[in-house]
Amino acid sequence: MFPFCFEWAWDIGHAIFFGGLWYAVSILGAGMTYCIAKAAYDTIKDDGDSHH
Amino acid sequence: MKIDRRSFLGLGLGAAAGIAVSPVGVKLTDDSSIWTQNWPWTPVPEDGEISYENSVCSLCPGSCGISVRKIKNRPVKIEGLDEYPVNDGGICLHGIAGLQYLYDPARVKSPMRKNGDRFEPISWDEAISLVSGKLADVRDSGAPHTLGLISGGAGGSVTALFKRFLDAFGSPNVYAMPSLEDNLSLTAATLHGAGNTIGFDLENADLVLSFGAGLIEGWGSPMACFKANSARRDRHAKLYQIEPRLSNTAANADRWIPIKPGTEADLALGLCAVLLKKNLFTPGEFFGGFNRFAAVVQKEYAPEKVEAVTGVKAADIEKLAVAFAKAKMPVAVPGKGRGDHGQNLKEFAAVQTLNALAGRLNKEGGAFVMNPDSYLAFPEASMDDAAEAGAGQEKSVGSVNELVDTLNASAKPVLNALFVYNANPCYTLRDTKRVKEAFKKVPFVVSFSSFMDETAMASDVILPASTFLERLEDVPTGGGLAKTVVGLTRPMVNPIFDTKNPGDALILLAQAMGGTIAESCAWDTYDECLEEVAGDIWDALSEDGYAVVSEGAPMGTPGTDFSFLASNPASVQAGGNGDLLLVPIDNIRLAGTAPASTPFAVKTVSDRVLSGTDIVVEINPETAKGLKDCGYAVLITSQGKARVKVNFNEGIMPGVIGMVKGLGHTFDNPYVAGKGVNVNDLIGPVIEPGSGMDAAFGIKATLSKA
Amino acid sequence: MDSALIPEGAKRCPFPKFMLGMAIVGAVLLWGVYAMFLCWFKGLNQTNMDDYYGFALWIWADLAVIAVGGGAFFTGLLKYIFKIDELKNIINFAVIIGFICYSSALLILAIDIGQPLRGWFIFWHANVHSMLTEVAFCLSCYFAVLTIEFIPNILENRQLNKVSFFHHLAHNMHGVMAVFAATGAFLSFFHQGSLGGVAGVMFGRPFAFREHILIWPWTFFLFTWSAAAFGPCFTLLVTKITEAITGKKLVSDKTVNLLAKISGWMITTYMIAKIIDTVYWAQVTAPSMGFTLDHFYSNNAFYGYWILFAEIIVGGVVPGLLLIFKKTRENPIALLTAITLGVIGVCLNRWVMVLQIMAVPVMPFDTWALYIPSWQEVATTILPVAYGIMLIAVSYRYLPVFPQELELNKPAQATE
Amino acid sequence: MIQNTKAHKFGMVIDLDKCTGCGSCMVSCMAENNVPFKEDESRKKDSITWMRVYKLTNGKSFPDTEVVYMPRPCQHCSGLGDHGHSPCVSVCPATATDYGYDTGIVSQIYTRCFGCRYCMGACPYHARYFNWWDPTWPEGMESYLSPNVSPRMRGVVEKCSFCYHRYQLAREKAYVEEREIEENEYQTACTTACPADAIIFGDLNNPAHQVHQIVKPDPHPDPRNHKVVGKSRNPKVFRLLERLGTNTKVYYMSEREWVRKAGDSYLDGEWDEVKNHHGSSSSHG
Repeated sequence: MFPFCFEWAWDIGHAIFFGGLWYAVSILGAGMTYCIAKAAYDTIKDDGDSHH
Repeated sequence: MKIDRRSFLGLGLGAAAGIAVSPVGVKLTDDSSIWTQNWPWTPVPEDGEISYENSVCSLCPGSCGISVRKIKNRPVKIEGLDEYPVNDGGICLHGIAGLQYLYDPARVKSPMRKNGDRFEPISWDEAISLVSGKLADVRDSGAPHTLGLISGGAGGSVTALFKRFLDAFGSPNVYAMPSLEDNLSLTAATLHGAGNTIGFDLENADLVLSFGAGLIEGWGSPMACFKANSARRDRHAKLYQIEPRLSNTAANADRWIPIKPGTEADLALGLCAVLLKKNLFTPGEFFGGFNRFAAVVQKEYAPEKVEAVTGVKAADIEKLAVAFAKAKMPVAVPGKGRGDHGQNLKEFAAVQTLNALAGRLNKEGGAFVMNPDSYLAFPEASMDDAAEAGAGQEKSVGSVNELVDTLNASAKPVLNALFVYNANPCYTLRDTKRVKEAFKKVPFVVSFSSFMDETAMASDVILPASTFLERLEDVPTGGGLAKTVVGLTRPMVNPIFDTKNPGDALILLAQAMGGTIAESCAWDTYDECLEEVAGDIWDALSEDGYAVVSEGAPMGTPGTDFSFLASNPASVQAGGNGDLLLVPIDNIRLAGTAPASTPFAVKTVSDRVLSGTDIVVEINPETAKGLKDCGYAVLITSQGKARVKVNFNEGIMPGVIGMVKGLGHTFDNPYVAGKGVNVNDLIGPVIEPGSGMDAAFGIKATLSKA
Repeated sequence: MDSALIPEGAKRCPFPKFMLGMAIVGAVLLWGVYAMFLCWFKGLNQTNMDDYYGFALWIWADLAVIAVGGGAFFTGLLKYIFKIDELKNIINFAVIIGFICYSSALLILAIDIGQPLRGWFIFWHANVHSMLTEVAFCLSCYFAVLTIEFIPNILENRQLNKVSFFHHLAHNMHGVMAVFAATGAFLSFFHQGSLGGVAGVMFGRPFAFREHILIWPWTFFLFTWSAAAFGPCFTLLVTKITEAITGKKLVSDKTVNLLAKISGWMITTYMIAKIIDTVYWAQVTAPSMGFTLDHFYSNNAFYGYWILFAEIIVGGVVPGLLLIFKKTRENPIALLTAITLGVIGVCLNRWVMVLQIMAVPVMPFDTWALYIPSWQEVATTILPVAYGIMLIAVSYRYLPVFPQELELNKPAQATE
Repeated sequence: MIQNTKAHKFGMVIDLDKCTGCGSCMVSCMAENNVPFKEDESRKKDSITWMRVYKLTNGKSFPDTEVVYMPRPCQHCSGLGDHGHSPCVSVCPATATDYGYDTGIVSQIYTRCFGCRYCMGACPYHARYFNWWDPTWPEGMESYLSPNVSPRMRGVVEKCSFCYHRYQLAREKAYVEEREIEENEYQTACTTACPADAIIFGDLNNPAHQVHQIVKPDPHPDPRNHKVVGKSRNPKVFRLLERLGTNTKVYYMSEREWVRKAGDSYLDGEWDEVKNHHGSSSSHG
């Protein structure tokens, strides 16, 4: 799973498999982070507005 | 501050995130895999220095050399001992599994006394005084000859010590369980004069004509036979197997000659007839009415007649006889299966006569008529009047089977006390009900068993024996081997439980009895006794672990007495009634006699032999009307009935039912006992007149849908 | 009583009635949970699996639910990537069904393995050459995707949506849903495929083995294809069942027919590929290993040619044809028959690719091995069904799952 | 991974004409490898026997019936094209079973296995066994367990290892004495136990070893089936399910044609064309 697990090898198999995997995982991570961050931002913005 | 929904929510999310990123989860996950790798109930064997020690296995008369691997003096594995004169590295599964006997759930852990119908542990002192007391009574009652002994596995100084004890006590009533060894001695005595036995030089024979001898089913000295049989191919020697069933031996043989069960003697005599008729025999020192014999066999055992009886084609009989006569180094071997139970003297004699006529006596690759003068040198036993009187007495009967019948027959006890050593007659002898009855007729039975087996349970006191891994003992090779090797069984570990070498138990008894009996057994320990009586071979034993007593063809050619066969004794017929014939099968993976099999051995048994707790019997599909393969059926003989499963086997003669020996034990060992039925419950003995052998090769039976 | 949680204007059965229903299904669920704990604490000796049947009922259930759960990724793909907007009316429900199927699959795997506490080794010590590794990774990742796709629907609950943060979160997630859907489709393609690969790569098992393209056996593509083809059938079937139970029309016929049509064409094309694969395997692959087709379908008490026929014709060709023709597709009975047969067909295919593989003897002297699951296996297999029913019930009751519900049931509203 | 020139390739040849079906190999294996036992071991489909002896018959009826016993340890497949991708190793998701390129032995790491049983499904020889139960021994009996092989825990797969621990011991000894290990130094428990001397074990890569001399493995792919490598050039020797391309390292030997035929599946008439074909070299001319 990680380069420091001993069965890890820098071969084509690992490159493709984990390349694809980490790619997908990072997209999901990034996407969710964006949504949550944006939601938090919007929420605070609303507050600002509501004080007027 | 006021906690409104939003900040509460914030806290919640924060906490969740915090735990998520903290190492707690990772740590627990990591630990979990470690827990699963050392459950407390998964044993972790202690490591240490590896060492090997040699000994000899005494589980069967084979007496194979073994090498025991130890870790810090803890035995962990038994293996065959290379270059040992009997087995040269080969070893059977029972020997390998030997360590399981040490911790067998059914082991007798200390001396026991029967109280009502259950046993209670007692100390050795109690046990010895109890037994010696009882024996004293028997002796003082003026009937010392009413002490009996039933022992299994002839030979060895422990058995000899038992006999010596009975001599000094004043009883001739020593009985041995049926064994190939004894059957061969009786045959030799009948044909070649008393004191002899017969060995078969399988290692060198170029044609082995086996009359059902299970050479790879545990016949004789099993591993020696395995080795000889396996070397056969490289020597371009042949094995012809005459048997109603395609046993492993038959399957491994160069030729399988199916024959109707129990007619082996007829075929052997038929072959003799051909040899005589075609004048293919080698004249020798034949007496006791050789001509009468020649006339009788050629008249009564002409090929056509024999074909009618045995089912072997007359033409094949002639060819076979010629092939046997023409072979360079042929030998004929008797003893169906393991050659112990269900045998008859007529067959043994007929087969050995075949060897005699072919001029194979005391020839390389032939049949050796050996005179194994005992290597044991006991000092003169000191006898008092009672002993002298007893020694004069005649044995009550000839064989152990006759003994059982006599015990049952007579109203007043024939025996007042009985020793049972290294035998399990209540399981092994035919019609076990009859045997258990007989044991009830004996007021005081002392068992020297290591395990709480059927016979131990039928006894009044148990003086538990240490197993072969816990004691010192000399073990000579038994039945049918062309050489005599005495091996030394050495203790590989101190007794696990409160048990003793039966020799030591006997010496303690003798001391307790006092008088001449004590004088006759005046040793402190059995080990000391062995060292003395083993005499000139002791050095060899203690240094090499074994001593070869006799080897190679004996000098000269012995005479052959034909009077027994010339009288044309009747062939034994199967008893009971039914359209089928039930025959017991010897299976190398199951012990048929004492001790019972190990869990490992039972584990290897095919599901076509044992299925759950059901025994599976073999029949030819042709015979199986209305029955289903693997289906249930009811097997009925005059002795009893059993629910069995059926295994269609093309390799068994139509009309015959094959049932394996060694199952149906009833003692307390869930891995071995309570599985299947004991074939000896279903077969009754048929005593052959004269020899006293239980000649029941099978019994008539019926098999019907359950 | 719980009206505050029920979507605006929607009509739901009385709370007690709802709870009664839940209690009944819950009982079944508990039975399954009990069996599950038996398997965890006493070990897999609770099952009737043996060394011939290392893969059995559970693995079939696993493959089956994932296959029928394929509706989620495929509908998502069509909706978000191919912009077939009509499908927005059923996408929520498709996602929920997918969520149920995949969570069940993961649970079943957790029960099935001999050392559940070591389950994570499949990730940590991953062997990239094993199809099962691929399955594990894609499965869990795609489950994450489904969760992400499910969350907005949950947040749209009347009360939750009042929380400004949740409101925004839901809104933003909708905004980038296409990205998630795309990733989901990518992951699904691979785990559906690798599930097929699990069987196809077993070159020691002539019944399972198939020719390869690069590292992928035919079964890899067939599984993905069949999941995409039959998944929507299951989505539709469950929709129909839900409509029957609630007595409401929840999805417009337009949407249903559209999805049915797509499914129909997918099934038909899949069946063509499947038939080619079967013929090639029967005529070339298996014979090259010394096996005739007869060997796989004779000399045993259960597996005969009937199962091949049932899978390919009854559960494949028939529903395919029924769905591609407008006339039959728009006939309610024919439609229902088609989607039902389709679901059965794909489940049968997964059964064959798991259990029949184990049953067929390979060594010439070996024998057919048949097996009957223990009650523990059956209970743990029914467990997800009960769980699914409950989750659907709760979601339907408290979440705006069906956008068209209100408009389709106007008259009912009016009478109130 | 590259196979270095000095790599061993341990294998076995079993003479089925000598095998007596006595079961010594089975028990020797159990005793050597701490294999557990249950009260009922007659259900062979959940009975752990790394070495199992099958009974084959020629299917003829009495009295022409013939029987032969076939011991079946793990076949230690080298996999398609001999690249070490044996059916089980290639499918194990957690690298719990591995192919030793220096020995040709397929190992099993019990503490790594999480019990998915995929390897068992992939193995056509049923050489792999699952611990459905916790291994337990009758009171006291665990004192005979050997420290050289760790007892397994419930829920993991186990199988024959060609007594790998014996190889390790021999190798250490040889290493200390700065020499190669001798043929007789590393022998499996079943080999040493066999009273019929039916099992011969050694290094298939070493021409000096008996197993090599009997098998005469063909290093080239079989021209008839390129998945197959290491086919025996000895007409009496065959492998189990050789056509699948598992490339096992356990060879069998018999004089009897029906026995050799029973080792694989053949379409009608196929046997007669292949029975006299033994590896590429022998097929030339």
